[in-house]
Amino acid sequence: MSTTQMDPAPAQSDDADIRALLRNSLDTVLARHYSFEQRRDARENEARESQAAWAAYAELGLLALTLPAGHGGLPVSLADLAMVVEAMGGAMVLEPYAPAMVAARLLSAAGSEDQQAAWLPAICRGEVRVILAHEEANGGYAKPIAASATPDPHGWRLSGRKSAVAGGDTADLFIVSANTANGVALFLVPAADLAIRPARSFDWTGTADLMLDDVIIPTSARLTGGEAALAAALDEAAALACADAVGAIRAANALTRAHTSTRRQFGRSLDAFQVLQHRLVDMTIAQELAAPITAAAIAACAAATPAERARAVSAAKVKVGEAARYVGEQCVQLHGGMGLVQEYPAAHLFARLSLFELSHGGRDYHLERYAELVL
Amino acid sequence: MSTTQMDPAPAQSDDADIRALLRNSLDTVLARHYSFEQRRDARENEARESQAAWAAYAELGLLALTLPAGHGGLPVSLADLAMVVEAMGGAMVLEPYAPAMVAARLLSAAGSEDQQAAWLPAICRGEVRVILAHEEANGGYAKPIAASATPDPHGWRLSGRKSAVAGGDTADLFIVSANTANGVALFLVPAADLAIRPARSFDWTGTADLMLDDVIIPTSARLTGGEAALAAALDEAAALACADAVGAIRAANALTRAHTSTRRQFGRSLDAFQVLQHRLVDMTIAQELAAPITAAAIAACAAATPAERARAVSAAKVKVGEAARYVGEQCVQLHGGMGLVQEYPAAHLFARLSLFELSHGGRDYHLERYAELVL
Amino acid sequence: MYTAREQAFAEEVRAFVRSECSEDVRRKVFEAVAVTAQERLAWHKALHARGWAAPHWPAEHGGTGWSPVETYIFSETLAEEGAPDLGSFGLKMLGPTLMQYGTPEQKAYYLPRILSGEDIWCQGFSEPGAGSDLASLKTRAVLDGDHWVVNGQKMWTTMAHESNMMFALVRTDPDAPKPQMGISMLLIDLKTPGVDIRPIILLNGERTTNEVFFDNVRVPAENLVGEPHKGWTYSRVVLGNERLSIARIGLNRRQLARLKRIAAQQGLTTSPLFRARIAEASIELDALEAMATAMLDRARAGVAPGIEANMLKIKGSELQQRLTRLLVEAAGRSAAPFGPGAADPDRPWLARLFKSHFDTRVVSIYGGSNEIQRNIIAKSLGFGASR
Amino acid sequence: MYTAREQAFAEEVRAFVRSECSEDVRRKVFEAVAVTAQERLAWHKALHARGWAAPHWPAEHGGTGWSPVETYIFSETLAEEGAPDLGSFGLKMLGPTLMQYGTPEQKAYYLPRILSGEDIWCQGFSEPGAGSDLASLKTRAVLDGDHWVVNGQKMWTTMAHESNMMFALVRTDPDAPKPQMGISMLLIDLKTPGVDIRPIILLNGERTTNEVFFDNVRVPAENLVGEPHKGWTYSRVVLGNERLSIARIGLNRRQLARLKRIAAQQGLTTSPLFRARIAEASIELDALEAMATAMLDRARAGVAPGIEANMLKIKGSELQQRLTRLLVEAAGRSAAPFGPGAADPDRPWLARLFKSHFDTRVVSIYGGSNEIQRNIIAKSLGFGASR
Repeated sequence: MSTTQMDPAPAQSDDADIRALLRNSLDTVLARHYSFEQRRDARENEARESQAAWAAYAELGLLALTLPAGHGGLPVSLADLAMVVEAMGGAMVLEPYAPAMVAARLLSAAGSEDQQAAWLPAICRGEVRVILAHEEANGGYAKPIAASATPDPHGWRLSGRKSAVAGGDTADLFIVSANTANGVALFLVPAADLAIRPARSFDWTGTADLMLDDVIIPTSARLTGGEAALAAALDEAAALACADAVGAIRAANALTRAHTSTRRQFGRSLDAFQVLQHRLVDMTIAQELAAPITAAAIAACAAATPAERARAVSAAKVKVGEAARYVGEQCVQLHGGMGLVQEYPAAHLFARLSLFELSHGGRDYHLERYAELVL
Repeated sequence: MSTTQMDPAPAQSDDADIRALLRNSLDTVLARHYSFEQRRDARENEARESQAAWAAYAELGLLALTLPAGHGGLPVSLADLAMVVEAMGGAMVLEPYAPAMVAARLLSAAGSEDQQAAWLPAICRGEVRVILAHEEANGGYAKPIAASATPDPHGWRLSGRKSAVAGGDTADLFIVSANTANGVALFLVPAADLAIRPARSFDWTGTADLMLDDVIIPTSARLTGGEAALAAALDEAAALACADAVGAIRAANALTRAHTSTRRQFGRSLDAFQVLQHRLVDMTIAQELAAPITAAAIAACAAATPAERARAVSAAKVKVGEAARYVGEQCVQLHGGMGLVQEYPAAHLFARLSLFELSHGGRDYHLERYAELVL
Repeated sequence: MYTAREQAFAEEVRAFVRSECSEDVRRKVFEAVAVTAQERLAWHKALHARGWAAPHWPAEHGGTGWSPVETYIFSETLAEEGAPDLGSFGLKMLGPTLMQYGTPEQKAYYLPRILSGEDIWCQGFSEPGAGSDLASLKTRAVLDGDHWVVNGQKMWTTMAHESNMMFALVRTDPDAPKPQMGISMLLIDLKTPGVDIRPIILLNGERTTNEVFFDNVRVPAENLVGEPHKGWTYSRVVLGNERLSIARIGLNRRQLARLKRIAAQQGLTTSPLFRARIAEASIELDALEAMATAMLDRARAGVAPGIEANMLKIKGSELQQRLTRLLVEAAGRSAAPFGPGAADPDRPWLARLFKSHFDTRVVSIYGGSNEIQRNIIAKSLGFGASR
Repeated sequence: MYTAREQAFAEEVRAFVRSECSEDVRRKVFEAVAVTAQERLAWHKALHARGWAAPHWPAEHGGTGWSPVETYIFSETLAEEGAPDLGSFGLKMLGPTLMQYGTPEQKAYYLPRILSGEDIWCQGFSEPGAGSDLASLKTRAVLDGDHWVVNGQKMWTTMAHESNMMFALVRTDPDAPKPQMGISMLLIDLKTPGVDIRPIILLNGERTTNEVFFDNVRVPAENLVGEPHKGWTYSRVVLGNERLSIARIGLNRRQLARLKRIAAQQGLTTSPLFRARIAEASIELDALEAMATAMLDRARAGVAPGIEANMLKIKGSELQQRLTRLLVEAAGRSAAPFGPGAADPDRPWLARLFKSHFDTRVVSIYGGSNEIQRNIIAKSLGFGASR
């Protein structure tokens, strides 16, 4: 028996009404801004994302979810936020919604009252986009980081590199993790102060490498919270990424079912072949296992001890990773050539699910962390 | 490209005529002594094996294969011996044929001329059964062994335990590995001098634990060869076990195909269902991959450097292990309840293949050894 | 996953098992040693005395009136604590079926006897040529006056030799337009002349299942359940029960704990590869538990389990097999010596590992093989239905 | 696996590649960078000059007269050494088919042009509704005087945009009793009016495949291969060629070497779990190589490859996919930035890993998907044939 208590419900919301309301507005905005064709057009116009979409998220209050009411936030539960992220995963949105929400939540958890007051209202309004820059090269998800912060007459001097930061290409503000003499600390750094190498990821979302070449920042840029807050944010980021992947898995399954029920071979629909029927069943089972363990990880992020949280998140990352791999690969396989082309969603879902597997620590990292916790 | 040169053929034989001859006599003796019913009867009469069968092996010269002609042996190639072992695996013979041959070969490789002259002729005639006792408890296949040999006024004093020694219950003579001050050495010890706890393995073959409680043996009992000869023997034992498993895999596939082609469900033979057809195909592929990599391991045991031999044997053990697991499990699964009963071969094949996986080092041991050699 | 109230309830159940089920018996269960019929009956009577023999039954029939969730907690806690399984045939399969379709006389007579353990039931469905494809069964029953005369053979009749009663499917109308339409369900006293129970011995030497032959066995007409020729429908109901516990979470938790214990004894908890294998299995169990919890949530809201129960059956059985395979792998070749007398006195549990490994092969076969489960799910999701 | 003589031959081939194929091009192949049509042609001409453009062809047609084993060694050594692939359509698929079924004029005209690289061929088999199920193809050809008039659409026509010729399956008898009986094979000059080649862009932005539309395209009657309506049979022959190299051992060895290199750069060769994954993939490759060797042994004895070639196709393609997945896993999230300009200057290979991962998804789809391969094997082994 897991010791995680999902009940009683978190004080703020978890309220069926709010959820239904959210879900409705979300469906509206995604329908308006995220048809597959619109997504392609946004991409082809060399915009990496739709500016209109981000504004619409702000308008609907999606950028304020779970943030403190005193700073313009809407204090719903993390599960509500996860529901939004899942829907965005299904629509394969290009904007870094989940990363921005993780960073905003980290700011509200680890920032001083002044720092929160300075940034959160603009974040909630969609005017400032904040992103956590933590991971470094060599796939070093949570390894000891190399970036350092040393005291300087004017404040702090940052050096090092941050690698493949999701949403880093369009961020206005970064929270940067760096080693100090007293452990890892977090710093607020405006994007304008940094050398940034923006790029497109293979799933079309934006990313960037950050070059911290002796950047000087004021003392006031340091967040109050440090290592513990960072650990919580990394786990939240992984759990929300699982929610995004669950959305993409559902979409991939729906797409594959639709294809196999209409496409005919040897005089029968593809889904009339027993081997493909069982494949589709296994894809469905993968989805039905991925969704609840993601919910458990989200619940643990909201309410559990750090060790319980780490265990639940690593379990979800491993299990959703398996599902992402299997469903992503089979979605392509069962589509045949059509599964590979740019003009059709299958390959895009495969790419998004592949990138999910590589992000927030791979399978081996989470297996080892989990083993450490249960053995 | 593997660097293993299977060609030119080993000097002694590898001769198609000898092979055909061997194969014929073998089929005859197995047909005479190893129907499934005879195997069961032998077992039910509380004999762990058929004495008649061992005598027949001796008569046919099977117990002399690959051993030096000067001591009563028949110098055919290791591949010929592997062919015999494979057939015995298919018939699920209960006698420890392969273990006895490995030990006899070790004696011929590591024994002095006197030791060979003293024992090999009787071994070839089937009068003395020799078995290598090496593995110790905790699944320690090739770990540093705990058994020790210390000099004693009368020769050597052996202490320690040997665990689950295949064929140890019916051996007349053991080759025991033990640590000395100068590394691992090998000792010839008559079974009568040891405390033995015989048992039946779950696949009905015989096994024994040996208690070496300060056994005193003469100086002359020590073999000339030591660690290198032991390593070669352990690799040979693993490679021949792969051959035995390939035989059992072939038998399991044949049995499953026969069953699924006759058993009917919902008005069709089981093998008319596409899912089961693909399952049977994958079982066949597993077999077709297991057989050649076993042949490569046998060839490496005959002719390669120790490192090449280790790599080839570990590769075979891993790959045949996968095949053994998959085919063994699916043989039971596709038979349904009939796959579990004592009166039918399926469960016996499953048991034999399960024991193969556990013996001669498990998957992890061989993966790690292989990685050490290629990385 | 439990509310505070549910947690308190689980603790009450746990305390009861620890005080009322002998330590000896529980240790047997933990170590996968077979429990005797007597030991099982003693535990049955202890539960009965507490009113907990059939918690999933409605109160009017001697059940507890518990919710599906409480029933789930109860059975999983029992499994975790090593209480022996009472068997499903009477309590979980026949009982609820009789409540729904039995005559008032059948209910009044049989239900209390199931509850008390006075009758022990077995299930006579499978036949030599009818396993997953029950509709092809051949055992016939012909009405002769006020008796049905039964001839034929059942197979894979688990525990028939420890039972006194069987509920059986028999063909009562050989001319029905579809094979499944001519089948009825009969309650058969196994002491009736003409019944011959013969053991089926499994590879491990155990007799847990049987062949049962019927040679002109006369069964009173009133022993037919419900209406004639509707046995097929009833059998679907019988097999559909016990769905909430189908993933065997408690049992799997127990096996996982056993695996960790043995891995530690074998020095394997420092092996990176073996640690990863344990972690994978444990994560799979967490995922199954999360899925089962979601099913419970729906059960709390009154939604009966659908195909997610079939999914849990598939994955739960696969996990049982994975865990018992890891058990033998942890032991390595030391797991070879088998059966009574073969045990290493220092590590007696070694000689029982293969039994667990072997026994779990059946869980992907019985109750509808995993292949059949996937067919059912595919059909239910409408695959291949568009022409 | 090679005899001494074969080993010496392999070394001769290796030396030739190293001296005649530009280092630049070979590096591109090693790093999975696309080779240009010009670069490929230059290598083609170098091989042709040496007489090695079509080693598997008989000497009378400009081949080498090598044994199947030598041909195998040749192609695997080329793959190991990073020589660009010349493409199969002309050299491996159409060429041997023409030798067997072509008219003397077709042989005399086309074979030398294939050999020299003057004609570059593509294959027009698949259509929007006919992929694995070729018999349902719809493109029609009607005889009008001494020309066939072709109308319809081909799809997934790999490299059509870099080819000047296509061998296509077209329906010439719409009333044939079975759909596969009314099909013929036509040789079509892609510059003929009415041919419209449109790109299919894959997710990675590459154009490797196309749609080809035919609008009243007039093809000379003498361009029909063999007999009319026998195209189905010829297509089986076309697809059956290239069977000895089907496991792609050389390509997989190259990818494995790349994986080890990148794992070392990423510091992963000390990770026990990643080491085990590399070992598993390497062992799989050893096993495939052993199986391919056994097939070669049979080829030496004159036995043509049977269903073991289908098995090698399945396992070889699965291994390609496993290796390229491990490549991206070794890089982790650093493999995210993609395409030209995205590369980390210190590790430019990072931005190409996903391309390899993505590209190999197709190898279990084309040339008969792995599902179709299993169907073929099942049929060949007689599964389901007993009624």
